[in-house]
Amino acid sequence: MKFQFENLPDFIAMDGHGFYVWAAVIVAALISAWLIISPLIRLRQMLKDIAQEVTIENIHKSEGEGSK
Amino acid sequence: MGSAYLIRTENLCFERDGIKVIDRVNLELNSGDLLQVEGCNGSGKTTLLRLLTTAVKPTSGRIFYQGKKLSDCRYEYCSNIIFIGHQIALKERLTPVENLNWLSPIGLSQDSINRALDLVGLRDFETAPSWSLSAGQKRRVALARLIVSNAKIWFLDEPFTAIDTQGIGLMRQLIDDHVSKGGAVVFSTHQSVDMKNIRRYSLK
Amino acid sequence: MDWNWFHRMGSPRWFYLVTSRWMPWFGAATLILLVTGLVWGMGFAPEDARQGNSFRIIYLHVPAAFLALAGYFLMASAGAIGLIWKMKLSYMVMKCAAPIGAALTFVALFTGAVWGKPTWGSYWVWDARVTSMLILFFLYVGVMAVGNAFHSQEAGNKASAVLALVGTVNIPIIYKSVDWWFTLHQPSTIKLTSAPTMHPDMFQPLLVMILGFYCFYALALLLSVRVEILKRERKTAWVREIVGEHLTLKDSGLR
Amino acid sequence: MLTNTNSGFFAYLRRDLLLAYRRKGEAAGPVIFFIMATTLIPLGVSPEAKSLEGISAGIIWVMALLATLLSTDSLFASDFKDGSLEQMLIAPDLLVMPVLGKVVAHWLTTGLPLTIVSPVLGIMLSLPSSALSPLVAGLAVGTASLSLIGALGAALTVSLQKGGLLLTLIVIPLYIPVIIFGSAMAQFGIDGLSWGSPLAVLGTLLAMAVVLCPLAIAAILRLTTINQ
Repeated sequence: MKFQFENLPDFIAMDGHGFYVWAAVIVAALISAWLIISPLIRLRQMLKDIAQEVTIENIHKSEGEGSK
Repeated sequence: MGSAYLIRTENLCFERDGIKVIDRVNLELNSGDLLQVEGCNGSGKTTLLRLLTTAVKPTSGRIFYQGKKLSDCRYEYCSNIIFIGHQIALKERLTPVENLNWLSPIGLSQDSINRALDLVGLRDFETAPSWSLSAGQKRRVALARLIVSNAKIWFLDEPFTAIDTQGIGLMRQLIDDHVSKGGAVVFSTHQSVDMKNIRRYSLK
Repeated sequence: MDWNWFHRMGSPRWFYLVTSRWMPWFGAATLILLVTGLVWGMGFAPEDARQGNSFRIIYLHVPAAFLALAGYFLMASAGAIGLIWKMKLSYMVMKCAAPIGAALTFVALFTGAVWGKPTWGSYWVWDARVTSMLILFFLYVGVMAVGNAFHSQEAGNKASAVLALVGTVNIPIIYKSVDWWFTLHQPSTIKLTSAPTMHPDMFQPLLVMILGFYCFYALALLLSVRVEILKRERKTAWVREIVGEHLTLKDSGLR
Repeated sequence: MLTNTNSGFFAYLRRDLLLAYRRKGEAAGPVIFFIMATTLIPLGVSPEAKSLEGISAGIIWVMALLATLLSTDSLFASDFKDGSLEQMLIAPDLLVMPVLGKVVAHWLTTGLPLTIVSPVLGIMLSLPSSALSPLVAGLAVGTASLSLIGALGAALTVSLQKGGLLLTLIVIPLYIPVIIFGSAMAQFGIDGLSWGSPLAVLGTLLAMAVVLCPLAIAAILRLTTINQ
């Protein structure tokens, strides 16, 4: 099992079919990356929202105690 | 009739998207009972009626009919109840006679329909399509449905809305007759209603 | 059958805590598998006698197609578990599985189309498998659309669970009828090469890629289900605690 | 128990036929659409018999499918609006029977007229005469499963105001086996082969649809409409 191509440009060209192979690889990589990144972004946003909610509730609670 | 209640619920709950619409409701109903479910708008009156008529499955809790679990005797239970909701299941293109015929589970004789329509004052509207009736007259067709039905338990959702004073008088009389004859009526309303031996169940 | 672990496994909190521990290792394993499989397939596997190097797209097309189909069945079974045992967590799994499955189906469609160009001369050829993949994509879009169409999330979950089950019953029928339709119109042209009859050197990287894609699917699903859990359980104490931990870590500049 | 003809299957079948009869204009909608849409093809593609011949059976099938789709979303919508769907849910007998009654009524008012009209359109699209009987036989069986599968989509989208597009999105993938075997029947007729085998497949599809769809529809109606 050895490297099928002499050098890098030959590897990219893949004697004519390179465009199709690399187009497929790039699109698949982009979509897969997005499937991992988007939940991470949503996670950070969710943590920020919940943290905000917690702080707002604490303020209300403290006002509640203060005014009692 | 055994000692068991006609209908008994055991901490009935219904949750929609995490909000407890009905929370641990326990109520009993016996024949000859008149139960008013009261509560402000959105307190779950209609949902409770839908739970009792098996239109909606409860999230938890059980309903018993004459001591038996409802899921075991659904056919017998459903043949014995009638439900009149906000929308009164009237097909606009059919005449009142056809509507009554279609809505009642048992075959109806022509003169029992005529007598009922006569009682509610729709004598000469028999062949008119229902879309030509006024809202009050449509509610009266629902009244006629109660007259011709042989159901033992009535579930009425806001029975006194969109109906004129004469209609309200007729409705109360119908309810009294039905209750005195051993039937049971559960109705929801947010106005206060005083009728004899009425029991109230308020929903928070 | 001890139902305890089944219901315990169903509680979102237990699911979140357990997955938190394996997340980093799982991510690393997925990355290693995908990279080795890709490099091996693209660089070291011998080229196909007839198709030349364009055949290498199989290392992306076949795993994506596998996962697209397996993902649909996983989504439908999660929906079924939700309907039968009323488990909130399984509804969440179904809701998150749909977009991932749709995205992978699109990857399979795109790679299939690109592969068609050098092989048959045009981007879109009504090959039996590509057509069935397109129909699978419509089924996914249908399930997702129904899921978000209802005001109450609960009704949306139930409706899309039932639609997913209906889809599962129909997939074998659709696949068989498309195959039969395909032989009716173009019996001669070759279908996309089927995997097992391949030379071992070509086949091994494909196995690694398929394994890599399965891990990738599980990783993506776990990540989005965890977000969904936090969103649904935001009012509970344990979520507040996690958020608290997260904040203190961030303030102290560790995260 | 003698099936009393006043509840369940017969009651809803009779009622829906009566409703359709009361508004004949509306009931003719799908047939008019079927004819108009089919006449567009010669204008859009080409009037010569030679080129129309090959595609006419497929065109007629596609148009029949779209015409059925057009009329499916009104299947439960009016019942949901005026509350009779609720009466269906609490009726004593199985929810499957009224659903089946409504779907049969829908087929009688849309599927059957389409099948009856289709030979006329076949002639218009210069369909070879050998394909006429397989076309009609295929449509008769095929439109029945189209109605059943369409009813499934209608039940899913009944409580949504703008459910029409969603209905199409859900139902068309499920229609694909029917249209494949339906148009194949006519194709077999043109090629002189015996069109019995695709008809048999359409028959099995219909049998499966008759058994499975009402169950799924009843489940959907119970699960999603009331607490939407």
